[in-house]
Amino acid sequence: MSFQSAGYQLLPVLPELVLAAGAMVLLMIGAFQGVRVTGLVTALAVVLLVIVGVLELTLPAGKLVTFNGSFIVDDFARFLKILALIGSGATLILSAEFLADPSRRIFEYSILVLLSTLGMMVLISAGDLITLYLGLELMSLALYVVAASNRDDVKSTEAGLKYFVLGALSSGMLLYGASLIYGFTGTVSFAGIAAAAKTGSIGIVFGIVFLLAGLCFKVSAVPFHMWTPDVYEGAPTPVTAFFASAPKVAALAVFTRVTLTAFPGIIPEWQQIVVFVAIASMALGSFAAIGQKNIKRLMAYSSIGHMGFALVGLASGTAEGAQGVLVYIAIYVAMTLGAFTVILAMKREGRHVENISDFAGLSRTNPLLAFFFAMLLFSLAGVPPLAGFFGKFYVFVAAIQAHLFTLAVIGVITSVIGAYYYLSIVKVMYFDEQLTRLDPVRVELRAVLAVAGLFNLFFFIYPGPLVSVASAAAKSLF
Amino acid sequence: MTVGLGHYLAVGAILFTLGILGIFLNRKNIIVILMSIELILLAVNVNLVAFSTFIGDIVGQVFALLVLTVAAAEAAIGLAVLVVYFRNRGSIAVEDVNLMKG
Amino acid sequence: MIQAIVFLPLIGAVIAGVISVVGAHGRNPSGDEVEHHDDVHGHGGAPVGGDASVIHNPSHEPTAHDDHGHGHGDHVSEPPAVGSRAAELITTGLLLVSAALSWFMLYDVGFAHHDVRVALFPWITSGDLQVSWTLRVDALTAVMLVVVNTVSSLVHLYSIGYMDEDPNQPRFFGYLSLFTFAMLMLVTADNLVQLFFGWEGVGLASYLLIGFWYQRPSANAAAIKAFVVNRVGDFGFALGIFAVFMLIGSTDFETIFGAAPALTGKTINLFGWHPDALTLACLLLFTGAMGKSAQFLLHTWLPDAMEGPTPVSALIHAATMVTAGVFMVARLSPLFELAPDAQAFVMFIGGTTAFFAATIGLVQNDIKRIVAYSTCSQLGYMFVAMGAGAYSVGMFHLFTHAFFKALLFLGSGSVIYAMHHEQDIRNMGGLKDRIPFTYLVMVVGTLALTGFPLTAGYFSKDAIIESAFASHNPFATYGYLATVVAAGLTSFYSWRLIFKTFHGEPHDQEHYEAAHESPLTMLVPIGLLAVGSILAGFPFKEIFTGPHGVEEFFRESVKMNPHILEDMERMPYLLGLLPTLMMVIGFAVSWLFYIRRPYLPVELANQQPLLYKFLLNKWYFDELYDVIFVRPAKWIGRFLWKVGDGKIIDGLGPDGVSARVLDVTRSAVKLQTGYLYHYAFAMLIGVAGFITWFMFGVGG
Amino acid sequence: MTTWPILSVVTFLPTVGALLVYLVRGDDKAAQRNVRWIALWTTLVTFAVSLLLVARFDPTQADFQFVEKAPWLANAITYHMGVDGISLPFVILTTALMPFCIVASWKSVKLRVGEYMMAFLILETLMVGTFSSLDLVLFYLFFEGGLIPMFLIIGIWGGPRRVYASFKFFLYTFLGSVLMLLAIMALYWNAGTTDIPTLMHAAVPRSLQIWAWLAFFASFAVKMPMWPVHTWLPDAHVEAPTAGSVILAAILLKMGGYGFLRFSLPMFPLASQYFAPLVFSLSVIAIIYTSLVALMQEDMKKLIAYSSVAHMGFVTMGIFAGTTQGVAGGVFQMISHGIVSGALFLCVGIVYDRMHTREIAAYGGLVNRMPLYALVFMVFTMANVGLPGTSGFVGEFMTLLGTFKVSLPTTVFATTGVILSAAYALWLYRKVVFGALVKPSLATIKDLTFRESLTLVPLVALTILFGVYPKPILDMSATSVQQLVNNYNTAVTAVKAAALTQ
Amino acid sequence: MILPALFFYLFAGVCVASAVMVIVSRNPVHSVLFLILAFVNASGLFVLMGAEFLAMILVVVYVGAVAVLFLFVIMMLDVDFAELREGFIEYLPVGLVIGGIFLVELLLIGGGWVISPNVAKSITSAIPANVSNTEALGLVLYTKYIHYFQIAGMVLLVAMIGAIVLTLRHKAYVKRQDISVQNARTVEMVMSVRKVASGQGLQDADQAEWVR
Repeated sequence: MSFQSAGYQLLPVLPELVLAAGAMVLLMIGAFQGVRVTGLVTALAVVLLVIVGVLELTLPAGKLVTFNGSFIVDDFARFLKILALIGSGATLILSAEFLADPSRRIFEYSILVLLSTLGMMVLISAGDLITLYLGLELMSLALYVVAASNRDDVKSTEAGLKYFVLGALSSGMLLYGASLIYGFTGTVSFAGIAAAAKTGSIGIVFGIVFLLAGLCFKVSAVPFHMWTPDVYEGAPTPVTAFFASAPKVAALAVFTRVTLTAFPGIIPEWQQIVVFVAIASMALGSFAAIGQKNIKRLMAYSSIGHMGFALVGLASGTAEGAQGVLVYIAIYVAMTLGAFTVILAMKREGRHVENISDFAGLSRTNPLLAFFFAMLLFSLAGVPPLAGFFGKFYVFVAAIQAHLFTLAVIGVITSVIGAYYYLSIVKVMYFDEQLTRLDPVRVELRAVLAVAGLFNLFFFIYPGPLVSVASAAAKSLF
Repeated sequence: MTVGLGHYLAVGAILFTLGILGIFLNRKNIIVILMSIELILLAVNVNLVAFSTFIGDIVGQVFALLVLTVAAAEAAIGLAVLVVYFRNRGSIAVEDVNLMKG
Repeated sequence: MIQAIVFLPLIGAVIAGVISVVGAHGRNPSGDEVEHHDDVHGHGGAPVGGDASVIHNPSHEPTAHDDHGHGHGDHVSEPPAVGSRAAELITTGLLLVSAALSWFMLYDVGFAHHDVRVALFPWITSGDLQVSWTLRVDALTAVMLVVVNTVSSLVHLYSIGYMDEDPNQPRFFGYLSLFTFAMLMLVTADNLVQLFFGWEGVGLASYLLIGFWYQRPSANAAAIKAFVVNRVGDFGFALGIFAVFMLIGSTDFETIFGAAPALTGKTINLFGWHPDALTLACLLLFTGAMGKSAQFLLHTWLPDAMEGPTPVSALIHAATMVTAGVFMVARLSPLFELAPDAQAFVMFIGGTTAFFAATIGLVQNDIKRIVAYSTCSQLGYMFVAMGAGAYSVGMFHLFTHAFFKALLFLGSGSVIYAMHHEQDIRNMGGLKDRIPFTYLVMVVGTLALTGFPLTAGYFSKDAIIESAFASHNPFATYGYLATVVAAGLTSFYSWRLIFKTFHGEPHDQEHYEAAHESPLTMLVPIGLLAVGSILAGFPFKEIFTGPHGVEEFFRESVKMNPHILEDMERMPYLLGLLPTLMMVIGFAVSWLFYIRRPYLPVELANQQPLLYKFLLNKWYFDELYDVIFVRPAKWIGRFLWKVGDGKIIDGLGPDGVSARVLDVTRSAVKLQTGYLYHYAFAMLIGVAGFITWFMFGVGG
Repeated sequence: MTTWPILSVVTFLPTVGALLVYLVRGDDKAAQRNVRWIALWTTLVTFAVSLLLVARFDPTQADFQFVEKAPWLANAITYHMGVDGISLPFVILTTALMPFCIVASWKSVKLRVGEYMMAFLILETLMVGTFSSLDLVLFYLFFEGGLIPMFLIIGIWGGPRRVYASFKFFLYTFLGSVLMLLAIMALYWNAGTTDIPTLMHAAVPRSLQIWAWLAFFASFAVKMPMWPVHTWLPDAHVEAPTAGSVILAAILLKMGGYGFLRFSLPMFPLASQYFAPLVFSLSVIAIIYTSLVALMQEDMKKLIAYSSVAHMGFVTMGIFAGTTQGVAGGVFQMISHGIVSGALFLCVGIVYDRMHTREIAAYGGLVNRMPLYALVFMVFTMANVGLPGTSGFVGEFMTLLGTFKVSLPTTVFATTGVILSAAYALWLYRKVVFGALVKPSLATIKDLTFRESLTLVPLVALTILFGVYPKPILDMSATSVQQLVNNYNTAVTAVKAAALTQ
Repeated sequence: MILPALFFYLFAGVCVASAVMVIVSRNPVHSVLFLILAFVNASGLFVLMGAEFLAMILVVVYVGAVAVLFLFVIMMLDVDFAELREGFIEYLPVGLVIGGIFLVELLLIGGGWVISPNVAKSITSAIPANVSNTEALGLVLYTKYIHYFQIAGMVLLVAMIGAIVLTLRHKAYVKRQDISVQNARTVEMVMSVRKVASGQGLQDADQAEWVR
């Protein structure tokens, strides 16, 4: 199949092309048909994401490279792209209710999610700094907008504003780092950088610091996490669910790819940064979450903590570590989507409730929902035999193998502290007196919750596929 | 006194630092923060172009070009968000952007 | 046959227990009928419910019981339990069979030399630890079998009369038989662990029987005290078993005795101190004996144990259980013979106890307590003999003592029964006319106890004093003097009891008038014991104290000091008369004090208030233990609970950590100010920190 | 030998029961009854199947039996199940006690019966799995998984301070376990496998042994619990519902001891030997300290909880003595304590159901109205005291005997426990059961129901049976214990010999 | 030789000075104007470095579009300029310290830069000789780096959509022409004939569609 442009194979970017074209088609549909078709556009967007996912999986196996090495499709990219697509697709499904509200019938929402997903896919496949930057911006700009998409809500717009300002600052830093790396290695491609950066010259190290600062912002690792709680709280809940899932996948993917493929020669240098932010994230995520009353804010701290755990795997700098990161992020996405589904399902007399105290007695009023949520929370806490445990297991195994004992010990201790706040929610649901009943849960939420919940519950029975795929994906980086 | 790369990098560094200072010395107006970010991006561009010229590699300039493009887009989005925020809050004072905390 | 002897009481105990439980459960409503929807089991429902409604009157109401309640307060007024008669007859009958068999056994083993070893089934098997349930009967055991079963069957018989108005007779008889079974397991033990089983089993039975009247706080306290103090002894006993096992690798007596001679000179490292292994083991084992036999320092439980019904005191706290320690030392004589230091200690404790308990006995007023201290003192005698290496002599005294002390207790019980549970001798007096038979047997018992010539006690007690004199123990003289003095004291307090109870003027006219002789079921056992108190001495003198008789009778079952019996006979004649003299002096003084010049003791007490108080308060041992053990234990317990667990462990541990976590949480949350520039600031500080870190090369 | 995965069936049968319970709709009386019966039958059938294990178990073999192996996480981490003489008694103990727990909760649990039974059934799966898994990760899965149902049991059906107690329980044990998880990972990294039988024969370097031992110790010591990490236990016990306390005392605590036997001793013999003095000290402190504390308790359950700590002190002491009697005694003591303490908590539960208080001072003179109860309680009190003839004696005696050879001072101090245990146990008995019945609130208290008798009488029988004839358990574990002790001694002496030749 | 240097210092100096003014100006409008000045001078620097095309783009895009956009927004939002300086001093020391650290360290690495042999090797697209800067860029931008161009296009699309989504609002009181609605209008939709009983009026008047 000859499918070329400017001398480049276009086959590897076929899914992205389809996604971009599809997004524009949907944009046209929306633009001409107006807000009436919001539901249709959303549904088509989900279909589009499924098509893209299928396309991604039907691409020829092995490592596909195009655009002179700046776009890479390997097992790693495939794994994470599928994950990001799942996250985006689930988000769109979860958003259906949000978009059904007459005051918020904005079909562009789906388009923006699609374009953001496109950015993620570019980001995941990025093989050089420019692609990285462009993918990142494509993703982020859409996110800034969707964060503020509840434009009549002061919290939502404040969230968008904060996210934007800090995001812009972080991309400024990332760019500054990229410029330094470019200057000191003479190239922007990861392979070239890896060849040039055999030793940690101070310029490159500074470049890495700035670059990683930008990436840390996207994965909301401490101390670049400050936006997370506010944005999670302020943004509409489906958007928060989106923030917590797909962009994290993409950011972590590019984090992993950059560190492991562009700087394999200077692992000790960036390892220190990763170790520090991992520890800080785990600790802050655990500690600060305890004080929260708003469930979305709590989930923000929770995701900060979880990114810390994922970075533990990365800190080891090995294939096992990368595998750990992949397993972790996959399980994390499932857990987070499940948890946010529950949060979305928390409606009382048509109004969403967000305080943890609103969960009181959930186990009586809606036992199944409570059960799934409790299970997801235990999973987030990393209690076996739920899926969350396996995520932690793999990253810590990698850390132990890389002799990062201190990191591992601190990690497990913070996970215990973190367990406290998850337990607190379980406590509210199961031990406290019940409040009034909840509204019935919408069918699409039930579906997402069932998938995420059952995945968490039964992952331990047959973890083989995910683990082996993650293993293959991790190996493709080395 | 030849002007070498170092000089340009110094200009970049100073601009970058000023951009950073602008972000948190500013108390009252978010627009100035946006401008500070533009300064940071400018610093990046100075760096990129300087490196590009001195290494003799065109990629740096391509990069800078793209940064310019994206920065424009970013500015557009940023100002849009700002306008929406102003409509809700009636203020763009930095100090007022603290509805959510803790 | 031995199985029959040992297990018949158990069968009796189980039957009586079942009767007791079924009866008691039947009288008390089961929870079943309150559960209205108990569709699970068809059981219960209507009949029990009906029953409950009948007995729904507040049966807990403390009404003074005519017989047992007097002076002791609240006693449940209930009719005798259903099946009381059956329980009495079954247990007593089985015991009588057992007793008869054990006399036959004595003959068979002691004189026909048919030692028995019956392995029943394995118990604890682990590695080289092989313990099995085995019944072993040799001469030593046979003697004990006779003592235990005879006294026990008589006490059973006696109790039929004594306890006839108690509502809980089946339970009582169950306990008695259970005790007998445990005691029989103890004496037939073939290894230390089984011995320990019996040892603790009798402890349990003793605990249950002392606390038989569970409504009385004092009875409960006494029961617990008995058990716990015994446990102190068991602590040593258990360690002794461990030590023996470590040294020899077995707990079987045969193996131990076979291997013991090889162990002389071995040492054990104990906290850096290297005592002789055998001595240490013997001392530890002896600690157990001290507890069980209420020897000096661990004696405090015995007087309190008088809270139990009097037949119990007779059986357990006079004739059988308390002699278990003596039996144990005799059983382990092959070990003790190899540990002269331990023997010295045994004699020292024995002598001390003999003297010390006698001094307290002088001034007590509770009839049973006097007898109890007397028991304590007599046990001291036995240990003196053990320490001297004259094990058979000690056993002899054990044998005779069982008769006359049981007699004294049962006689006291008869007095108490007659006086409607009045136990204070100051409230008695002149009873000899009202209850002449009891008076008669009590005098017989007293004669035997004080060692009046030709009574049973005379032979055994004098033999002990002689053995103490004759032994080469470092404490031989001490033992001799203590026992001689104690003989005088014994005579004094024994006669004091008789005089104050049976002679003089009645002090409580009402009770005096009502006093009546006990029923036949009580008098027959007392009579039999009185006969025993006289006859148990002379016929058995040879086999217990004669060098050849002992050799012939005991054979391997005890390992005697080879020369002690011969040396005893070479004792100076006059010194041999000394105990008898002391007995006479004691009698004379007692007569003077309580018949001739009744004001003298009061004056004496007034002249020597300190001494009197000291003796009356039992040398202040209870107070001392309270101060040095009980209170500190409670205080430490509370301290460790409130401060140790509460403040320190929880305070520094979980609670403290969680409080610190919350502190951190608060500050972490405070960092999240909501201000954009602070957020940016954090990011910039982060980056600045990193680059500075690398700049100064710290990060490599 | 076995044609069907009997061990997995035993493990997962309760889960099937839990699913059946879940299928019962509604919360009315009929549904609750169905739920109870389903739960009871599930546990009974599980117990029956587990008896097949006993029947087919070959006690002469030291190796693992009924082994099942299937690929699972990775090549090195497999689904590997099996039992040997050390674990089988615990499996049986678990399956045997569960029906009692169900029956004990028959009436006392009226709220959320279905969830309650599900929690218990799932807990049973996890407990059986813990004792029969032969892979470290699998073990950890079951070991930790048990926290969730127990947390819910304490928290939902517990007493007034249940939140505090459940959190303390969960976080305390969780903290201990995650450290063990790290050690598991280190072992995995060292040996490339988490297969327990393989690891038991793999030589672990001494330095790793030390650290891994400490990490495992952190977990098991908390679970056990050993002094000074025992404070969660009294709280958890006091707040848990009766059956929860039973399970907690009877089985969950045993996981710690089982862990020592299964991991610490065989895998880290050198470290075990190195740390034995530490364990001895902690055990002795536990025995004396908690006994003294028990002496002063005002809450029945708390007293028994503290006594559990003391009794577990004997277990740890015996295990780390590393002698045949010590280890076998430790196993036996755990089984015995499982029966006895479980029964004691049942006893407390019985009066709690009637009076809704566990304060010792609120009782007194129960024997007047509850003679059968008094008898049963007496048997268990005596077993708790360690009276010969009850199962409590055998374990205590063997552990002390086994330790005497190794550390005399330890034994001396530990033996004082027999005095103190008598003091607190009898004091409790006296305050609750003996005395005159003067409290008006107790005037109408009822004796045991048929159902309650049904739960207690078999336990009485077992207590006495195992006291008089402990051979079934001792024989079951003897070969495995012997092998364990031999391997331990070989490893220790080999190092000593090596040290001498240097 | 001296002339480029002089120009460098001129441009750089003005650029930095106006950048300072951007952040310290009391009036945001002034800030924007200084920003424009900074950009113009930066483009001068670009010219000095030989990047003429970028210099032009900078002026066109930034000065012509972005800065004007800023200006518009400032005017539109009509903020109160009076209190601008408050709080400035408060954080100045900390800010200066952090800024100083950045500056010093960034300057240090700038000074430490040398063209290492590695760098020369890794160059992917050398600047072709004999070709103007604009042409050189044009040669690669639409061929070799076409994908950057495309992705940048998507970014701009997102910016467009985003700005519209956020700011475009259909206010209810503003009458709009909707041609399709107009075309679809039928008589039935707008007219209904009722029989009104005398004395009762139109009772369902407030339910009628046209009232709203």
